[in-house]
Amino acid sequence: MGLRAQHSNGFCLLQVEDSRIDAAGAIAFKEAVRQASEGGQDDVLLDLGAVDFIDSSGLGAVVAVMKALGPDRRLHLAGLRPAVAKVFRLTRMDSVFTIHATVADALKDAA
Amino acid sequence: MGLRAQHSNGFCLLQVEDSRIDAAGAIAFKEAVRQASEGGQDDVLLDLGAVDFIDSSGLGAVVAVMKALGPDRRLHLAGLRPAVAKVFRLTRMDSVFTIHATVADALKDAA
Amino acid sequence: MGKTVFSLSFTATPLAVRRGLLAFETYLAGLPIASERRDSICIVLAEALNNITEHAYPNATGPIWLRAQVQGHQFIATLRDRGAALPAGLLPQPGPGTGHSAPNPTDLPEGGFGWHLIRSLADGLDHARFAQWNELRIIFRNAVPSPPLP
Amino acid sequence: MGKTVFSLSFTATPLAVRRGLLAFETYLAGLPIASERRDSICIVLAEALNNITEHAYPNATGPIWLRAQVQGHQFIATLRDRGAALPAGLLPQPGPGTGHSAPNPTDLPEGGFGWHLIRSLADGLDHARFAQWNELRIIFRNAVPSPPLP
Ligand SMILES: Nc1ncnc2c1ncn2[C@@H]1O[C@H](COP(=O)(O)OP(=O)(O)O)[C@@H](O)[C@H]1O
Ligand SMILES: Nc1ncnc2c1ncn2[C@@H]1O[C@H](COP(=O)(O)OP(=O)(O)O)[C@@H](O)[C@H]1O
Repeated sequence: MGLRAQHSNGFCLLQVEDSRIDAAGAIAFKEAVRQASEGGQDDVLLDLGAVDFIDSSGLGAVVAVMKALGPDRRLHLAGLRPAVAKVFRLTRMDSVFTIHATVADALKDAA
Repeated sequence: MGLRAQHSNGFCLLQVEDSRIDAAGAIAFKEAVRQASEGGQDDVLLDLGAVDFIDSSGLGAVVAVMKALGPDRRLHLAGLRPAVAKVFRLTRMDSVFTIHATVADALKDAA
Repeated sequence: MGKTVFSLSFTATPLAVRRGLLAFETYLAGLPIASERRDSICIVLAEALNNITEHAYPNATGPIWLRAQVQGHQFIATLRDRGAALPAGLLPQPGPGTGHSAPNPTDLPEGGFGWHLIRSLADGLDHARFAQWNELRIIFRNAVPSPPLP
Repeated sequence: MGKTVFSLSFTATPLAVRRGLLAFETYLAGLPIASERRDSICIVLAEALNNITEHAYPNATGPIWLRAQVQGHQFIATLRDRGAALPAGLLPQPGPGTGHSAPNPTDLPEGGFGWHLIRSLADGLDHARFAQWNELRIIFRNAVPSPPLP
């Protein structure tokens, strides 16, 4: 699971480098995010701009990641491509996350 | 057929923007190259860096392009990816064209 | 166009499902189906294949056979497996409001969305059990515009 | 892995061949075959499919059926069409030096390379005619390393 981490504007910005978050990769995804965000205090901003497909296992992994961050750190999502946005919308999980159109928007909102 | 044309170092540089030159696209390829190179005097440098597959119809189209340029303009090729290089090698057509590893090499050789 | 039939059989593992879906998506991209609709088809097939891997073959693995084709304006996918029979009641006609309901987002569920997505996006579902095989037929209506592109 | 079977049937047109090859390549990319070898397999299949489109169905079109699978260390592709019978003598055993020879590069040939590429890159070729169908089996030996990846 490719994940590029960087700190910016009070966010721990995690850019997913794989094109799919699916049943075959969900566990590795959770583990990679856990390692990359561990110890910090910043909200996490997950850049999904490179992800063109997510299934319900991937969605479950994103939820698990949010829970693992605990009550004091929020999980923001940005860059949802059409098929990914559709899965969040149909499961109404788009109401649970803070979703930004792009990473730039998220950073601007936070500034 | 996507083809981006540009003049540089005495070359008419044509960058193929499709990933395949195959039986379904060979005629459009010939026509696009003809239009882009027509009227000029410069040698033509065909950048195949974006092409990951060529079949024998595509190879035939490249030969046709060379013939259409006439005796005074040469056809140079650059950026052959592995599957494309293999087709030129197995048919020994790599002996017929001036093949450069990269476009930069071709321009440097000409300078 | 209407005569194109895709079929793939493979062993039910998450990685083989991913690879199978990638080949399927490449096939689908060549059909005259709107990209928004292609996304829906891929989501449904992913969930149906994951269900087979997880629930039809809970302890071991086994074969999956996927077949897809255009039929008039419809796009039809057929999945077969030799695993546990699909529980009765899991398969009402698709559409909102039927079948067991989707998990509540505020409970922060980590699973249970599979059939909800299938029912939301497919236009028709048919299950049959022949001998030791499940066969699930998934129908997407009006997926292919008229007249079909050449 | 060894149980993965890919199959696609479509109408013999250059565009359908391209789309079929794209789906096939995505399937192939999921198999444990070296990329250099995958290229060879794709080149051979492209030429064999183009030959069917151009020569087996010269005036009309018709169905093509492509099937591929791993068998032990071998990768085997089978092509069927309902077109003109393959001319005798076109199909010696593959390898350099057999069959009709490749065009001479200095003649600047624009065609005629198809069978040369097939013979150069395939390890075995088998043709049969059943009823009105051609069946061409193309064998790539030692394509899959031992032991196969999971
Ligand atoms: N193909 C199947 N074979 C047998 N049981 C199944 C199958 N698909 C789903 N089920 C059952 O239906 C339940 C709900 O499935 P689903 O909505 O996909 O959620 P989950 O995310 O748990 O897979 C599963 O927990 C399982 O018990
Ligand atoms: N599948 C086929 N059915 C019938 N005839 C064929 C077939 N494939 C090849 N041929 C014949 O063999 C000749 C050589 O084919 P090939 O080497 O592929 O060159 P070309 O580039 O002309 O297709 C063709 O011109 C054709 O007459």
